[in-house]
Amino acid sequence: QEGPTVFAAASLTDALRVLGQQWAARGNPAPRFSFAASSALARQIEQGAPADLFMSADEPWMDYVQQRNLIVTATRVSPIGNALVLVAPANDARPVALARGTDLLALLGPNGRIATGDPAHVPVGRYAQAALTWMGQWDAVAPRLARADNVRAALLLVERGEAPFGIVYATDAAISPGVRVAGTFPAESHTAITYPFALTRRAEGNARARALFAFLAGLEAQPVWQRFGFRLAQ
Amino acid sequence: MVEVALRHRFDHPGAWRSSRRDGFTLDVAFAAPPRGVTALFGPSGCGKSTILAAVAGLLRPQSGRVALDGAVLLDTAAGICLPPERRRCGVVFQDARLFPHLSVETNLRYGLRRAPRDAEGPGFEEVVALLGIGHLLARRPAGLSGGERQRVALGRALLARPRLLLMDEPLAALDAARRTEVLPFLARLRDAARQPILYVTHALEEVDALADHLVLLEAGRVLAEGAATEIAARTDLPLASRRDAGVLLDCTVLAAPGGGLARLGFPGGELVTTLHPGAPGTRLRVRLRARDVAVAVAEPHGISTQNVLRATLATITPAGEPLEVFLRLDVGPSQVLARITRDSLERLALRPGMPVWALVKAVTFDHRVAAAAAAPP
Amino acid sequence: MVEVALRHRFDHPGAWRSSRRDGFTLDVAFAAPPRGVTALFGPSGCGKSTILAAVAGLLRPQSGRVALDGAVLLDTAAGICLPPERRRCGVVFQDARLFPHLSVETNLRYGLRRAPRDAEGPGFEEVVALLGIGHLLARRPAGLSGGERQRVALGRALLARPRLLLMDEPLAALDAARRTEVLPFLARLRDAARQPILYVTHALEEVDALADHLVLLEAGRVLAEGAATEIAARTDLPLASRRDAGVLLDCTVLAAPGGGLARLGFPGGELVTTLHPGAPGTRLRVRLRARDVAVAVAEPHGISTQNVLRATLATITPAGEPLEVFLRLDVGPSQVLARITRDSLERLALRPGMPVWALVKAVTFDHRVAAAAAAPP
Amino acid sequence: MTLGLAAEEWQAVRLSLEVATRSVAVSLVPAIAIAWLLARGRFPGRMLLDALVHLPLVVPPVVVGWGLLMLFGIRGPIGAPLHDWFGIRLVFTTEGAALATAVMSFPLIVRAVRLGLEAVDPGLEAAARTLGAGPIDRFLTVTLPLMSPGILAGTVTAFAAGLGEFGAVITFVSNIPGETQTLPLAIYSATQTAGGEATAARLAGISFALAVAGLLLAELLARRMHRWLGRA
Amino acid sequence: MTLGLAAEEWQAVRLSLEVATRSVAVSLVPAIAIAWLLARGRFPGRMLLDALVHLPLVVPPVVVGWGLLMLFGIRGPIGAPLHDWFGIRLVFTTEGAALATAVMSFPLIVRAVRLGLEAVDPGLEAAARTLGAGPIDRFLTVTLPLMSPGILAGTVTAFAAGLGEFGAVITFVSNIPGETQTLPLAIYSATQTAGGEATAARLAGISFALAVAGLLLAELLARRMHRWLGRA
Ligand SMILES: Nc1ncnc2c1ncn2[C@@H]1O[C@H](COP(=O)(O)OP(=O)(O)OP(=O)(O)O)[C@@H](O)[C@H]1O
Ligand SMILES: Nc1ncnc2c1ncn2[C@@H]1O[C@H](COP(=O)(O)OP(=O)(O)OP(=O)(O)O)[C@@H](O)[C@H]1O
Ligand SMILES: [Mg+2]
Ligand SMILES: [Mg+2]
Repeated sequence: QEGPTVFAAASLTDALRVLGQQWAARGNPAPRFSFAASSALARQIEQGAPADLFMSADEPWMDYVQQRNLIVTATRVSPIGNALVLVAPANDARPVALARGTDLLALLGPNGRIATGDPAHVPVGRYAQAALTWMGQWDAVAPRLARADNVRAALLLVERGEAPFGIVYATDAAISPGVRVAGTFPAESHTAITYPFALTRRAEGNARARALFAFLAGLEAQPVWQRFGFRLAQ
Repeated sequence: MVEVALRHRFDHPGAWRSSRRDGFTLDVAFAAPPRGVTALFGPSGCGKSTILAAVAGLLRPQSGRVALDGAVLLDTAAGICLPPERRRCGVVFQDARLFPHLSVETNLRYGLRRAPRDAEGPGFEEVVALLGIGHLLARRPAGLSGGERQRVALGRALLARPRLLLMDEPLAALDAARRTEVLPFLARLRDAARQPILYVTHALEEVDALADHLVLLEAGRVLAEGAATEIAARTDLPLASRRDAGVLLDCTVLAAPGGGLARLGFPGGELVTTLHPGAPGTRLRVRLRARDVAVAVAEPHGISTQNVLRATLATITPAGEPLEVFLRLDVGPSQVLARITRDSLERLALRPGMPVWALVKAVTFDHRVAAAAAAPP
Repeated sequence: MVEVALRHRFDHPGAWRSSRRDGFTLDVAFAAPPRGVTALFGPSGCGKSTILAAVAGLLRPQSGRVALDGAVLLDTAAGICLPPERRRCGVVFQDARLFPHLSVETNLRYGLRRAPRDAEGPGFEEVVALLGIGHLLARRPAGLSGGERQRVALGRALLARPRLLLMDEPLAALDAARRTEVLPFLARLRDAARQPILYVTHALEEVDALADHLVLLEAGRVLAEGAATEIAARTDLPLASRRDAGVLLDCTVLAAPGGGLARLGFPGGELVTTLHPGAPGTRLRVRLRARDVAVAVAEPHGISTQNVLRATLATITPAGEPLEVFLRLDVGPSQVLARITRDSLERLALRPGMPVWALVKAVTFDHRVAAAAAAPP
Repeated sequence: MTLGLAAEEWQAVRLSLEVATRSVAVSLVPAIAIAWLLARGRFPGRMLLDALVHLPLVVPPVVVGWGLLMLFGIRGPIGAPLHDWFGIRLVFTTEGAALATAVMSFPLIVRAVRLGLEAVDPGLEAAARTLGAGPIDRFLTVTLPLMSPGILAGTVTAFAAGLGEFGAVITFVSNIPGETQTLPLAIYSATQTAGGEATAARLAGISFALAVAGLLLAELLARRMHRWLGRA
Repeated sequence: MTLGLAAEEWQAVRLSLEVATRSVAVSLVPAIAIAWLLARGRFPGRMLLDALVHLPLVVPPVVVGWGLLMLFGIRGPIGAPLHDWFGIRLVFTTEGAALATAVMSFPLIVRAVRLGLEAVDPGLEAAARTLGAGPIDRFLTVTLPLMSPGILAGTVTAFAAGLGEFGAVITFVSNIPGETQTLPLAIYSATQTAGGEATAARLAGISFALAVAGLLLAELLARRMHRWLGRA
């Protein structure tokens, strides 16, 4: 019995693995996941990928597929969200107040860098850019960014002590033993971090896919999302 | 009948930045008789291999014509140039060129399998027996000695049932011992072959042992062409300046050499030799080197030299070396060359027309070459 | 003095899965005199190159000892094995092995630059002049003919100022014309070299032209060793069964051959020849092939043969061929071999001790080899 | 015997072997043809072809995957007719993974095959001609067997590279377990998981072991081959 | 003359050339040494060394980058002493990008150099020995010049591959414009942006042109070299 295929942003990997098992444990066919960058997934869906559900790490890529009429617009929801945090290596515990005007450059020292996703295309980088701009630090800090390919890579740079700070999602910070949260960016510093889910066009008439979608976006999944540090949408 | 006429030029660009442009021009025309071996003889670099390549179709000459028994293989004027695979010229290369990944037997059968159904020629077993390679069939070429390798190459070419056999110095890569080993097989093949053979060499002993017809080449041109015996007897060619110059005598074995000396008859006389030329009636060609022939104006006695032939001194010609001359001696209808010093010429007051005795030792002949040259009656 | 004693075994695993294990065992010991050329002579595969490689240090034999004027290069018993680069053996390989990326001059200087400061030897210009390669210095090896290449290889080895020169068939890769071209240079080098030379060959004419000392090899063993003239005169060796067997005569030019025949003196007699051996006093070795010597029991007259030497028949020995015998003739203190038929032996009733005349044509000698063999007085 | 691997991970190993094998299988014949053209051909666009063959080496794998997606996606100029007329879909299938892998390893295989071809003595081909073998005949019976060491070397390199191909595959066919999730993609997924380093290292070890096995096998084969060709 | 490229993109081109060049420069000597060991050495671990050299080909580039970070990061067993004693830092630097590129192209360069070495006639080395040249002397004066066609081939392949190296670089040194943002990273960035296709294609075209130029240059050099070695 083939379960529905879920194209999901790589940052949802841990939580979705658990949710998939729960779903299967209820006697449903196990869903198949394809984890990759949201951008790659969006493009693949455009090229006819056999995705039944798309779970993006940011809204613009969901907009991209929606504009191309590849999803069932009515199903689009953003049930979970995340917070943006500044992390530091676990052994270097100094809280940082993240407010307008905080002089991050001074904290970085002469050579230190802030590891985060590439603002050009990685969602976490885009949120980081917005937050730093809000703080008035963007111009100063931009040349000091270590632009990673994805959140985990950015996290790794902090864990290994290469960068004294990193800007990642709260979820990633929570499960990494190597880092400690130095501060959380105020919600108003960036647009809300949300994970849009939608049913794709090809799954429009697929009852199983709809059921899974309902499960993942619904109440039953909420404890798991929370366990992995995601915030629930108000 | 093999008609060959070729013109081709290689340009040698010379070293980098050098403006010197030397090259090599081949310009030859000759005809080989429809049976027997035609030797292309000449020094290294005179164009022998180039001719063979053009006949086989492996090189396309700038202009030329090659015809075999009237069938045109190449005619640049008419725009005809058959590819090698449709020329049916069996080639034996200097370096054997056996297929290393195939067994000896598969190598041998390679051409056979691709020969036209109706092509005539010796069968597989026949060729294997002829060349004495039965014990090698299962082996790989890499394990063969040089001599064995060339024998297999001969067999492979022959089994392709060619209309023409081309051999490019098949013995040159072998040392003296191996050459001696393969030469008799070549001779057997010459006798068994029903097609003409073009044989490239720069070794005189191979010409002696094998060639019926000779094309003498130098620097891309034909110096002389004709029956091997005729060419050998000429003193106006570069051949004559070799120390081993001399006539080729076509002989027939007269007496069976059962323990005794072999008596070879030639038109006009007999030679006693220590050769082992086979049964009476066997035909055999021997080189009688001019330097090995002495002349006497009175019949000598009490001398070990066993062949004392009555002859008439026909002509006296220079012999390349300033101190030496060739004497052309008529021995009946045959001609013999003798190389003597000008000193002796004057001492004995030799003049054309004089009757003389030609002295030839019985031990003077080359056993290896003669053995190969012997053809059954 | 070069002392060589070697034992080495090559195992040939044979074809895959074949249980046949044949191999080759080398077991030789010989000593070469401290000056002059010692030729290692033998058929293909007898182990000549293996010996040279072991002496040069390119092969480590299973056991053996090599010493050069008392200096030990190899002694497996004592655990001594100098690497090739410290043996100072100049090697001339069959295939020249010039460095293709270096000019001729840089090739020549390669060894020179690495030779010890205090090593003696001919200078660069001297060697270049000796070998006639001055016009090649700027060229690349790839553009050279085979003969030129070998001359450069000779120069390179010589300029490394070796204590011993090793040459492995330096002429084998060349055709007859090129061989003739290089042979005189080798002879010059032999005369110029101050160190012993081990010279590997399977060509008798090279032995004739160059060798002072001869080591005769067969199947990995030494058959005979001694002065080249002594070995050549023996009739009990495989050498004697060659058609060109005969003695080597050490001669001195007596008369300047200004337009006339050259008179060569040897102990006990004189030979008149058409050779051009250089000024009177020049020393020269010639091969007098046994088959070119006839004998007479009465002095012959009116014959073109110019050398009629008084001799005494010393011994009669078999000559390999059943119908032939060797006569060993004493010509004064020298010995000459004659090959005649048993038939003539009986006809002339030849017995040891008989006085005879040995007949040798003046044109019988090999000009090329003799030219190379000539050493200045 | 699970070696501590999840079923999904075993699947990735199997799939990787399958993808690497299939990629080598599909690229071998074109690689031989192109190597032949590059080594023997004398035509104007030879250098350009040479450069094109190197293209996948020069641009990042992700871009290759992206290019493939554009070409072979069901809206692409090749993918659309393939899908509409023959019902063939490459994107998001094992076949597609093999295609992406094949494209990426193509320069490596062509290079090795070409070296093998250049080592073939043209004299032997000439000999075959004089024995009556036409072009295809002599290619199959002489050239091909003699260039087999080069083909083997190319196969091994391509196979090894195929086991590690990541960027082009994930971009072209996505990361679907059992379908397109090869070992490198599984490794990637593991690194995206908290504490996945151990899994990633284990999977990388398996990758390495497979490659070593392939190299060993190739070495043995090469020896046998050299003996077969009498070059031992 | 901007060819419609932003300054940042020009920087990426320059940086790519620099990284590819430096990566070839650092890997050439070790590659020659290892090729020599693999071709000539007779030691027990030869097969293992061969496999290790192939490792970067076999595992995904991201894993290589991750491994490099573990080793050469400032907490890594090599990176820590480098940083503490010599003040050398590889992560986030151009040098680091070159290192990652070098590691990735190492198997390619070793393979080509090894083929070049195997084509050297040992007889010429023996000749050099008899002329008094010791091991290093003859390696430098004979072996090295004669294997130069293989070295050239390896250099070109490595250079081309270096222009395209992505996964290992971005993981090890991340993407810092002007420091580590090479062409492939710029291309990748562009492809990950909706509507970035044109930029990506333009940058890929530049990449391709650079590689073609490199190949052409190499072809010319190779011809000259073959003439120099008398193999023309
Ligand atoms: N492909 C070629 N390009 C340029 N020159 C060539 C080529 N092939 C042969 N030549 C030249 O043509 C001339 C004749 O060569 P060919 O091989 O026919 O001589 P050959 O008589 O067979 O000599 P050998 O006895 O040495 O084999 C030589 O000067 C050679 O350098
Ligand atoms: N490396 C080797 N491994 C196995 N056998 C060898 C090796 N080198 C030489 N042989 C064998 O040793 C024997 C002697 O070889 P060698 O090369 O010394 O002969 P050679 O007298 O120089 O012959 P040629 O005149 O043909 O050069 C041959 O049977 C040869 O096959
Ligand atoms: Mg030729
Ligand atoms: Mg030898």
